[in-house]
Amino acid sequence: MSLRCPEVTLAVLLFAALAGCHREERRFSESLPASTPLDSVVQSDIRPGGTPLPHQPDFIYETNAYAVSQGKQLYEWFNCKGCHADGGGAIGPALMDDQWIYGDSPQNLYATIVEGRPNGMPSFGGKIPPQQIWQIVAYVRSLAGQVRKDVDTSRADHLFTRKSEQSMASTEPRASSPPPQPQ
Amino acid sequence: MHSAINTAGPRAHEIAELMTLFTAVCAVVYLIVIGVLIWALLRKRARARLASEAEREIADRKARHVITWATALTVLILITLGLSDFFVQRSLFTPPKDPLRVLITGHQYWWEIEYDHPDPSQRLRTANELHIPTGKPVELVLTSRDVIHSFWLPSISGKKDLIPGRVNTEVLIADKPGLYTGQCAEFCGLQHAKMRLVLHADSPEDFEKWRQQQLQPGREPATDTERRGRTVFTSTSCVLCHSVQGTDASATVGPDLTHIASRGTIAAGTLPNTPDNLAAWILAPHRMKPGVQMPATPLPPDDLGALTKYLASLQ
Amino acid sequence: MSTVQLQDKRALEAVWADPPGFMGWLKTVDHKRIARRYFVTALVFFALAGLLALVMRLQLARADNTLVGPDLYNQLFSLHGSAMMFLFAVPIMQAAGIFLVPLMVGTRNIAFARLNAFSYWIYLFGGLLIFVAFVLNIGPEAGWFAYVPLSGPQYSAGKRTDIWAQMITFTEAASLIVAIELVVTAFRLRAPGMLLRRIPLLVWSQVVTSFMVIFAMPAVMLASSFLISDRLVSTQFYNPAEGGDALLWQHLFWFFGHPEVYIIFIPALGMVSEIIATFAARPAFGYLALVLSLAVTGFFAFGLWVHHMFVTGLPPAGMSFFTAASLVISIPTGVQIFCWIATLATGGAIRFTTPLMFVVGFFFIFIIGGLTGVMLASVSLDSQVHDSYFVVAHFHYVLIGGAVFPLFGGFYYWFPKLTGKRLSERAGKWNFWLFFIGFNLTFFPMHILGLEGMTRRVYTYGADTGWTPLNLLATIGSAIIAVSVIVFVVNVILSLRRGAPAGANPWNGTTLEWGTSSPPPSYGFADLIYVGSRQPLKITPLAYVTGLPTRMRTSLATTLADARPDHITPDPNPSIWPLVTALAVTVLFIGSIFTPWALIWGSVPVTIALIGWFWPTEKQARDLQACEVKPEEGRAPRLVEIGP
Amino acid sequence: MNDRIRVLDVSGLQTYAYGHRSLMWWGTLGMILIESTVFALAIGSYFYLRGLSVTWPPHGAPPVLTYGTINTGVLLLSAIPNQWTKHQAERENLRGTRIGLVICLVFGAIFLAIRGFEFGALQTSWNTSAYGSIVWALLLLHTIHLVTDFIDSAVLTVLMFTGPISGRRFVDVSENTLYWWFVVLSWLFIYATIYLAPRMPP
Repeated sequence: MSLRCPEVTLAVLLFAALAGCHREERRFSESLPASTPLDSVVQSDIRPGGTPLPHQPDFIYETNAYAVSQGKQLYEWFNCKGCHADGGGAIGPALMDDQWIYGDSPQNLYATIVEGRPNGMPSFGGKIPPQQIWQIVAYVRSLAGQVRKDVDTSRADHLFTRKSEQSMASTEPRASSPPPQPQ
Repeated sequence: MHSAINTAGPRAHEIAELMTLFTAVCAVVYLIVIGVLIWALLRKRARARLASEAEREIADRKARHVITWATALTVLILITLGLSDFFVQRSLFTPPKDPLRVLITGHQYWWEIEYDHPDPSQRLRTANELHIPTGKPVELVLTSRDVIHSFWLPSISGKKDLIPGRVNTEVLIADKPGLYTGQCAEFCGLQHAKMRLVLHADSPEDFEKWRQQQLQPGREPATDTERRGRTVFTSTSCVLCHSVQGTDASATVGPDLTHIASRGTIAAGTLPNTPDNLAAWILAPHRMKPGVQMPATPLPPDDLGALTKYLASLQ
Repeated sequence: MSTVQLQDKRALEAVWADPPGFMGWLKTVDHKRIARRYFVTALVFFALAGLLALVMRLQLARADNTLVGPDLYNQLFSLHGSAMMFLFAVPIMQAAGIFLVPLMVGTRNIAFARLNAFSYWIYLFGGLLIFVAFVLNIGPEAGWFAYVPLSGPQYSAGKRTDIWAQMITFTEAASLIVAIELVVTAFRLRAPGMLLRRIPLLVWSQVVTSFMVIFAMPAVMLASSFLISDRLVSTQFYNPAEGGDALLWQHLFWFFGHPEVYIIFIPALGMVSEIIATFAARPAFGYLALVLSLAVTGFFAFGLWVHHMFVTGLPPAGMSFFTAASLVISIPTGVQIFCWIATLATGGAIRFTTPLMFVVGFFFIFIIGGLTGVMLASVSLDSQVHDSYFVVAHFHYVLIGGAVFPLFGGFYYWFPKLTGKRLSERAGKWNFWLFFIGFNLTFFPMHILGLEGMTRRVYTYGADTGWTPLNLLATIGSAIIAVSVIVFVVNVILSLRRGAPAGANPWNGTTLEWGTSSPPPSYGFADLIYVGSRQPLKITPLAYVTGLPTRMRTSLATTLADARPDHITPDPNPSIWPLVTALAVTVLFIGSIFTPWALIWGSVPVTIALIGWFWPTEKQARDLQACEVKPEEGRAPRLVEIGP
Repeated sequence: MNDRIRVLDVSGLQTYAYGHRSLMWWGTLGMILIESTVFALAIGSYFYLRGLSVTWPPHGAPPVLTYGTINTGVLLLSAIPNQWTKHQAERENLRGTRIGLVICLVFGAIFLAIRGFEFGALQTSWNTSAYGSIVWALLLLHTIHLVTDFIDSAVLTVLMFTGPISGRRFVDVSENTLYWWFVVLSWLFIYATIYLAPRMPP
């Protein structure tokens, strides 16, 4: 077939294909619905996924590289490292392994951060705005390899303690029992 | 004032003088070269005579002669410009005598300022607005916590980069008291454009008065609304990033707000420091600085009013 | 051998013609078709990057503008810079080399022709990669020189910077390949008689540029590979906490960066020399001075990269060495300008055609850029103007003034040879004046903005800064530049369809490319023209070189020093393998953005494609054996007189 | 005008030549220039990073000498068959060229195998520190050249055994030996950088 002008046809084909692609979107603010889950959360006992949980915003944080990297920064700024170290766990439980005490879904993690948990997990409800909590939730899930590799964060510009989230193997979440209660 | 041409410090003044020297010399060179070019393009009369080989040879020899002189002149000019720059550079890089040392740490989109002092109780932390006494050299010790920034006060001195993992120094000397603005000069991310800073060049007495006032812990709230504002400050998201001396908020992620009201601008020189700007900034910082690290804090109106009053009281 | 006669043009056409249709278009290895393809692609990228600049100018037209947010603005200026430098400037200058060097040295095709086709394809795929990424909102976001740690693993989320760094690998590999081809063509495929002192100045400029490419591009490929590995497999090259250093990136990048801007600028000097020589109706004055200046500029360019880092706090003693080096490099350029002015002064009747007007525009604009460059060379002045709009004005003056103006002049000058049609002079004049005025309106105010403290890469500025009037003026100027580019495109399209047919030598130039028809036949020169002087076409009657076998594609390899015929070298046939290899390499490069294992499994298809490319086909093997003359059986060339 | 045209008849010229007279030699030289710039810059970065650090190597011992030194020996030895193959190719002795190529391949295989152990004996991983990164980068860069040249020679050997033989194929063999010389010489510099430099005081 002799095309009069092959360059033009190639360009047209390319742009047609482009129209169908999904564009990565960066949100600097999150217009959450009026009833933010913040006030509807009840301080109650352990509820690993039992009663209805705060709803997931339409913007899926853990598919967005910018949100996960913000989550990593906040993980450091809000001193989650103080108890959870670099994800390996210190006084707080490890976040990188496949064991989840209070449920591994984003809503469970959100509830854990907002409500706090026994044995020292403080309640950050009201202290961290919802959008940042969702970002931290997305990052914590990426620590355990639940997030797509191309969205994952890479190494940080400080001491190299473990493999970067990107090169960690993704794990199959398993529920595990809560840590022993102190007498 | 924010310009490299009309200056308010001896260092910027020296550089401005050097700039005028360079510009003058270059302008003269430019006019000569362009003049000769236009003459070369438009000379008509000799055109016919150059047809024969002999005349071409003479013309070539003359041209070769002119070019050697022109090149020699170029080399001479470059040497003079080079030497003039060398002397200015030497004076700029001579270390100052017992300067006031100020540690400046660059963050993504704001400046952390700490006045160095051997006695820890005299050390002073502030942000985005730098006060210096006039006439006295101030040595800035520059480093960065995240990416590369560049500290630039055009009217006072040249710029110097703040590089993570390295420590740079820059010297500031202001002659005339006044307000001089500066800007981050190395692209540092989404809000590089609004990472500005303000320099207050005060007379030595004003500076000392300002320093003493800054050393006091945060003022105790006088009225009920201010007291309520403080509880809002220490119970919602402010406490996770900011610190106010004298309260139990002591996070160093964000700027120190102990004397926020004494600063003329907020958000690294983006907004003038008025109560409603403060309220709008707390509610939705991304509307003024999209991509800034401070989150939106959806506070109910009365809490927000109390918080703003409390912050406005922190002189 | 019976009587010696000139080459049979019909036989040559049969051997050298590409297969018809789309497959022929994909398989061609003809340097002229590939050069035309390079020109079209580079100009499309130039137009796209120009549009990005227009949007930037609209955003900056007034204070606190909200037309474009910071994230999109960062992608706009990063892609504008990267596309202009990596996808337009270097490739189009090398494309001029691909088209002109073989014709000017009087050979039939560029050396390693299939490699040339491969270089175009990976250049194209690199360009498409970055523009597609931009459309998908994952374009580059850290500027065209992407300083670490902002472009590092922690502060640049997602795959934006990886894609940018991989685009560099594509375009640098392409330009390295072209550089080797141009050097080998200029050294070993010159027409007999073309001694070193008879080589046209444009060919010298391309040779100097090619050597600069060979020594400069590896630096950026190393730096970008270190960046990709830092981001992908957590190496610590740029991590200050683990022994790395942020300035390692700046040293490696600018060791390439400064030669890069000379790689863009020196071919333009070659074009200026050729255009002035033709329209001043005399050989360029001071041939030796011009060639030596090119070489000295090329060599010195590697010694001044630290003047991009004067404010990073390096030791002052070291910096004054680089101040001196930056001042010294302006001397050879100065000598060249003096020689050109002397050529114009002592030439014959000056014909003010569009190419010469663009060259005059080059003088007016580039010299301002050169002089502001002298200012930037001084450490103390640089501490005030570094990373401000003064620098933006400087490098636009030297790059647009120094490279794009001569390029447009060269385009008007060699368009008849490329397409066989003349570009209209009237539209050319409009194009020139609009470009000249629009350029100065846009970029001269930026000198003042820079001195008033406006820094680079700001997506907006406060109303209190007082910068709005000059920024508005710059935006209007950039609109005028856009109009002039539209005039240029319309001029090209109309001339292609209805332009006046241009003969073999419309400007009666004296270099070899005017010795063949316009557009040149697929085999370039039926009989190679024997070069008797620096202006070969001036010798009448012309002496020819004949006797190259016509059973297969062949060229004449000549010795380096005095271009004596050395041996007959076969030229590659059209082949689909360069495209297949380019696709395999693209899969490997894009795959290695996402996983390091792509280097392993990705290299298998590349190896297979390369074997397919290298393996001789039956017909090739038979032709080679038929025409083969062993070194010991070779007979020396004979000078013969043949009658009509 | 029917006067006579002066013409240079080159029809009897040879169609291929060895050494620097062949175009491929110049192409290989261009490739060698590029790759030696890459190696020079990588070694420059190594010493740049070393200049910044207090202790070098920062933690752990320098690479174990044994495998690296053995490999250097094997590499220098492989220069002999390499040169012999070049000699055979330029005398167009098909049998000699085939034997030479096979011997070179065997040397290449041995070298590649030992290189595997070398990677293990580096005493550092690529992500622990800048030292580890640059050492792995240097070794990996050289290994890539080794692998490409090994596959290149393998394809050439297969062609010399099966493919249509013509004078130009002997030129290709002789060029390939030139590229092998580059792989050998560049390794000496990298060996000195990786293995000897950390053992010497700064």
